Amino acid sequence: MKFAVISFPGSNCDWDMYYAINDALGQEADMVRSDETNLDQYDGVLIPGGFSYGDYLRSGAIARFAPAMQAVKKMAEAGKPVLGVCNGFQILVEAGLLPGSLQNNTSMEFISDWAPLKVVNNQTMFTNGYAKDETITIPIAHGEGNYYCDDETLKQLQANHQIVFTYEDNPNGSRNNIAGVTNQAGNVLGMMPHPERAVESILGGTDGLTLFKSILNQVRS
Amino acid sequence: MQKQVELTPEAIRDQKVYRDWGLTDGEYDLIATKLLQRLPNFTETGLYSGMWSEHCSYKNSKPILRKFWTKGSRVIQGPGEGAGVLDINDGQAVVFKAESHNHPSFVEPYEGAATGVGGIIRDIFSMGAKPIASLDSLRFGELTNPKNRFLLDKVVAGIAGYGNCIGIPTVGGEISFDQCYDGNPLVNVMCVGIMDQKDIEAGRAHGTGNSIIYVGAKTGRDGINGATFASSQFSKEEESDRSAVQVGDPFMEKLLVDACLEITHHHSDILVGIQDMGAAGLVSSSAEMAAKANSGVDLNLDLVPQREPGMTPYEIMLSESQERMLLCVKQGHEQTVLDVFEKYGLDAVVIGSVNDDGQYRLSQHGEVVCDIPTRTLVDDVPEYTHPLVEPARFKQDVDPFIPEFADLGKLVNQMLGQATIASKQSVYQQYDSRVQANTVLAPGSDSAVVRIRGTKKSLAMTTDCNARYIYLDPFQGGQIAVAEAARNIVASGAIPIGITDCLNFGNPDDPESYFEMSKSAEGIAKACEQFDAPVIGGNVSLYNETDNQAIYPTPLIGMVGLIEDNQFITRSSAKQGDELVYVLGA
Amino acid sequence: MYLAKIYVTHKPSILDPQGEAVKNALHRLNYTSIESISQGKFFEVNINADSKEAAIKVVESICKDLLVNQNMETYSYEVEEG
Amino acid sequence: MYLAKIYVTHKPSILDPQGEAVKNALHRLNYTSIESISQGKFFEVNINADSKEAAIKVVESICKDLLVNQNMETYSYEVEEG
Ligand SMILES: Nc1ncnc2c1ncn2[C@@H]1O[C@H](COP(=O)(O)OP(=O)(O)O)[C@@H](O)[C@H]1O
Repeated sequence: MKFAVISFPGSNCDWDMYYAINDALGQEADMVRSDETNLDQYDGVLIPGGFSYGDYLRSGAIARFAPAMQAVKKMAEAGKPVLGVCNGFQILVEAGLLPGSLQNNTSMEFISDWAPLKVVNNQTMFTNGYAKDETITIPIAHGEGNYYCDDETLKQLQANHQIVFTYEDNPNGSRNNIAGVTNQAGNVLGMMPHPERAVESILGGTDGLTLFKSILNQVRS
Repeated sequence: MQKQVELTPEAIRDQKVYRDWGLTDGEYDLIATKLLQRLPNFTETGLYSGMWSEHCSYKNSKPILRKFWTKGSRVIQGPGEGAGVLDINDGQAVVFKAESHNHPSFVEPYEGAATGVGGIIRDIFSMGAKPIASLDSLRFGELTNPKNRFLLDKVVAGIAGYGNCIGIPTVGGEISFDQCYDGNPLVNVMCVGIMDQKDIEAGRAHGTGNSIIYVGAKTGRDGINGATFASSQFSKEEESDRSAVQVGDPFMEKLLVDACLEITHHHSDILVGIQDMGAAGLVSSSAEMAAKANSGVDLNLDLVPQREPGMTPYEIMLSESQERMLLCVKQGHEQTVLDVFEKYGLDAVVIGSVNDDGQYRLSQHGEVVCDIPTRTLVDDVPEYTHPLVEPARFKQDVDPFIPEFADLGKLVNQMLGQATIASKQSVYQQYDSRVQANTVLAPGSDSAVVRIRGTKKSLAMTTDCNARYIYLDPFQGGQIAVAEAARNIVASGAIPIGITDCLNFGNPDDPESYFEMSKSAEGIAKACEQFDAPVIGGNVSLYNETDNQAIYPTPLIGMVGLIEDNQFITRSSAKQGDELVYVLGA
Repeated sequence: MYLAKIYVTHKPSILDPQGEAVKNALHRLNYTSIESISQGKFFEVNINADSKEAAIKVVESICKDLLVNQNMETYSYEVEEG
Repeated sequence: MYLAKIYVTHKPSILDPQGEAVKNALHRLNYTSIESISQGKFFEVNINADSKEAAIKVVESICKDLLVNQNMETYSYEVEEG
């Protein structure tokens, strides 16, 4: 499989994502600048964490206008896997590819730690390698990861099984402990925790690698 | 700040204005009668005051820094450049340095700490190295005082804000609290980078006609005269003097790191030298680069990107606006370099060139505003040795302290409840310690361990200093600080290979304070030699006094160790029940 | 040249973590008379436009395009010649 | 009850990376008529006070104590019965 890792000015987990695919997963990923307009040669898109454009207005708000985001939309509509992690999640939300918004953590502080997560839906192309309700541990590192959506959206998310991961100990005030959601079609996933930081045991765990393997499984089958 | 009509050279002399800028009568006379043999004008006097400040010249501390042991088998670059460099085998090198930002952090804790992080990162990538980790070392007064709690919160937020955004993991540090830091918190930060030895860069400007290129943020009036400010004592009234506030822009710096590394890696054939604009901004970077190569420079200040209209030469040259770098590039190849910066959306401008007469010559609006021998800014600074007097407290008879305790359990709980001893998780969980996906041991272990991707190797790193021991016995205390760092390194499975330091002391004119500095340096030097861990760089912060109350002498040790094979990495956590506990050593 | 002052605030129905944090901090400092506080953003924008109407049009569209997240925020503004 | 609106802005000589980032983004979106933009904070505070004077006193002191970083920011406010 060939992935595009979209690198925005200010992305800082772009290489982490690149290595997770090329070294840990053993597939191919290219680093693609956010002014690229054509992603046709890729089977999937990864939008990494960081502070695109400094996150000075709202996180993700400026990045959503980058030329590559049009191409990402096209990929999303074509049903290709699109994964946004941390700032990538914020960008997808700002771009309207995922519902809801991400606000400041209730502590108003940045939090960096390992976070136990529950796999609420293991029937997606990102989670088929996990058991239902399995607890996995993946690092978080964010200041604005407090997921918010209105009541109606929440109902829809629940009805469509779009809530994929929840926190076991809600670290940031997210509504219903939400840590990751998909779009209705299920091929766009946004999550605050960093699976690309949990792909080698020397770094403390491999629970994140299963997510990337799941994508591969899905595409292969 | 200084928006006055520029004083004439005669007025500067007669009114002794140079004193306000930190030059002594003797220094001014040396400049006017010997070095220039004429009166320096307003701009020139300002440049001397910045360059001859302790912060830039180390005029009070050089004799002490010479005591350090700097050889060692791995040293590629010792003290003197932006940062020191050590061989870590396989053609690779580690680059590291620590820096203090004490006074700015007291005045404006968030931005002071943030810009401290930004500054030390620039020192690392200006050597050609990729920054892979940061650490901090913090000292505050007791947390019972709300002001100290405020400082702590803001300083930590500032370090987090900058480091997290730029994407360099903050992997460790230390923090302690004591009343002696009440009016004088310490904010020291250390950055570690790695590189291929073939990519090493130096801060030099030579080759007549080669171009001087300015890149990064525009120059504003922020932090003007910060270097002289950092080198003078505080008094309570000056707390309202808010002119030196600099604001950091980690987003800009991220672009700057990536662009500069692209140039050092792919265009080293046309890059002559590169240096960051730190203390005393444009003047110190350009004068140092030229002086090291025995050359001079001509700069046209009209070309310097400016954020505010009407800036004087003095303001432009001494501004400490952040996120700026200076490059010397071979004549005729400027466009290649400008194109790289353009790709990253950064301002880059040719502002002058290297000359062959050794003069430091500035022009603005078609007029020469400064024309002085470059070396007089850098090499002709007088050096001061101070009298050493053993502190009176050492001679006092004090009854030895004999601890008494009835209830050991209660005592342990009380001790664990002290801010200095308690867990620092509330601090370090604000730091992204895992970005770059190389962090093997994050904060919470003895020393941090960061693996070097693509190899079997890792680096261990730690910051340590128990200032009380140094206060009680500077020589022993200096040794203990190095030994503590070494224990932390070894406990992670690494071999110590070198240190950087940050010498935080009081007023050097106080013979007792100078004694502490001198003796602790001797202790550090002795221990370094024992561990084969040379000092490869560091930083000095003097005048850490408020209303004549000095801090404990606090020479921070930042140590790096090498783990040749990742299977040797050891963690401090207990692995399972029933494990035996051993105590080793004296 | 026109000067627009744009105020962006949280929609009232949405929890505002920043405002909450500030209120709690103020209560800890014994400002118990503070009933509630909300924190928003305040932009001052200088716009080159031929008329006030033209400036207002720019303001409306930069708010919708960029400055405001309409899921959570609302905005108001004043435009004056400046 | 009094409602205070507090506007906090950067001091003019202080670097404003946020304002710069927003301006650049707007220029990329072809809003070239935007000359400059600065981003500040906007607080709406409900205060229990017996008089407008008392409310103003509270506003002044919470600004100095918490809301405003006087190293870098300045502020202005309006207080009205509300
Ligand atoms: N200011 C800080 N920043 C980052 N990490 C810190 C800081 N203070 C302490 N730590 C981390 O907390 C752990 C314990 O630190 P400390 O209490 O100083 O223990 P020790 O005495 O064993 O060095 C270490 O891993 C250290 O890196």
